Amino acid sequence: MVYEVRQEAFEGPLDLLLHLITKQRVDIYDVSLAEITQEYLDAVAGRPHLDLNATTGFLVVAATLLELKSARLLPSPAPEGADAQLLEERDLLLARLVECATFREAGAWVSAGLDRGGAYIPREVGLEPQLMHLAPDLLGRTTVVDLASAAGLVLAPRVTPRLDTSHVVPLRGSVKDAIVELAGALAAASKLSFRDLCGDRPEPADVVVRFLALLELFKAGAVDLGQADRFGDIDATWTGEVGAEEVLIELDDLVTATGGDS
Amino acid sequence: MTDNARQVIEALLLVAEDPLALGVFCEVLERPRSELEALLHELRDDYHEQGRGFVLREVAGGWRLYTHPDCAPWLERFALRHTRSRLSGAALEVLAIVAYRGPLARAQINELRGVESDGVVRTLAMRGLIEEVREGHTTGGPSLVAVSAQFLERMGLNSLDDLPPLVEFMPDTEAVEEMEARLSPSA
Amino acid sequence: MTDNARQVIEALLLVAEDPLALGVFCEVLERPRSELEALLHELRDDYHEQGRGFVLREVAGGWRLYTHPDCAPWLERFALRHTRSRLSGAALEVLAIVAYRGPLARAQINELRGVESDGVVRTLAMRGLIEEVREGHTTGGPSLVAVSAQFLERMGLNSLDDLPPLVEFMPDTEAVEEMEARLSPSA
Repeated sequence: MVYEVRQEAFEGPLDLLLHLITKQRVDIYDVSLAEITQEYLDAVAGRPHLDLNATTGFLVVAATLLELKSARLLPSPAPEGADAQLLEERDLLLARLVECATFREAGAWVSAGLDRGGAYIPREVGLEPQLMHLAPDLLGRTTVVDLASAAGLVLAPRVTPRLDTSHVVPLRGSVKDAIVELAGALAAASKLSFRDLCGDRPEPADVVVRFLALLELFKAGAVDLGQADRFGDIDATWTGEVGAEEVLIELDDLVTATGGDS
Repeated sequence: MTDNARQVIEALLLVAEDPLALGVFCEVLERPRSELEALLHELRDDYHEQGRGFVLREVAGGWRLYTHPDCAPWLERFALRHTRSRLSGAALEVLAIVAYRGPLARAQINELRGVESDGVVRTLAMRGLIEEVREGHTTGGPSLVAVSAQFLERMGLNSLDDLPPLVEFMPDTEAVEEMEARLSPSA
Repeated sequence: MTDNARQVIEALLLVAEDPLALGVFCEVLERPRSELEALLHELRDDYHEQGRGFVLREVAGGWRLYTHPDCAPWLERFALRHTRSRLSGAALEVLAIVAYRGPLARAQINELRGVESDGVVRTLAMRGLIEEVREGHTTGGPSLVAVSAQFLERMGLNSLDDLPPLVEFMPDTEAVEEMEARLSPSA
């Protein structure tokens, strides 16, 4: 059975539960916690850094599922009382799920309303200059917090609608550039740490590109890699056996061979 | 004199920066509510019939001029600001909860959603869609959140009474029964 | 289609804070100057004949809606008693930008807001909340705006260093999360 448990897609345990139940794909008592855990760990392993919120969120989800499951699996010594309690818990949970589904639906309605309303642009020009002096103090009850909130919103990185180009491999050219750059630096210094190679570029994308470039150089035998301890810095040593040119040619061959879909 | 009242109403609408309550027109014009209300309705219908580029709407407890929605594409070209970023699903859920159950405490929102929602609440507050209100206007009371007048205005609602009944959004009986079956220990 | 152009012209006039040059209408509507100019004249006469509370005037190289002069006494009464004693959203935004990023040029404000803001800047300057300063006190340098001492005093700030750090007020950007999700191989 395939579970689609993507942490970022769910907002807490109720959300996940609602998804599992309404998708009609799984009986929650059949959910394999081991599988969900493994899937989650795989996803986490691929992330550049661990998100504490997502991790704790997952623990809550797992604990909820575990609780439900254990309630079902454990033999109950006093069947009547335990059943009643289980039923009560179930009803409470059901009520919360119905509420959750209701507000999600209401949220969709709000969204449509906001969209519709967005097409009406209000007149907000205000008083004409000759009347301006009559108006009461402009700052009125404006607080520093109002000001900071306005600044936070207007100066925040703007979300612009854009085409999803995730299916296009965007970094290939950059990896090539990085190979040339790293090869040059390593040939000159003969040994450098990965941290040095990344230099003053804290951008995650740059780090990734450089890491990929380093792997290509390693694969081609142009560098030797070493790592003293877990999570420690990576040392790259220039072997002098292969040049950057050859690595690039090899990379091009590889790309051609796999139909450009690496 | 009626003509003049009509003229002043239009002038007031032109300088207003918020929806203007009927009471404001009454005070400025010193005329009875019923007369001014009739004039406002007349103006609204007038603009509509004449196919004007602006519309007069009664929202958030007042009257305000807006551009006609048909003009939105041209205005977007003129003012980029109005291409607003959309709210996340979580934000919309919280907004719905606050609209239907507010004023309520943040903790209650968390409880209803079963997940910590303070970040979303903050974002919505910063966008001016919800705001903090204090129970009974006392200091030291619990801080509650409610939707703002701006939210009502954006939704084109005159007051929260215009919200459709929540029951319309409930999952149907069949879906609930199915959920129930799946939750049953004996399933 | 002429009707529609007329409608869009009215909508543009409604949202504009400054007189709009004929060229702006041409650009937005992609129609010849002569046609749009004729429509503007027609509108102006229209408003006049219908005894509207607003007039369309060609001033300072552009077209803008003004309240009818006959309405002035009522508008004064309105301004004295009913204008809200808080900044409009646009004014607050500009003031916030100038406080946190100033001194800066007007063009930078427009860029940050994604919309032309000269009218708002002028209003704030007129009310003494922001003022022009010159880079390095040289004449001929670019004209920059900064908040005034009066603004600091009114906000109870000793200096701009007392403004709360902006990072606390940034929304939980869905954008950042989305970018992160795209970088993660499991996305």
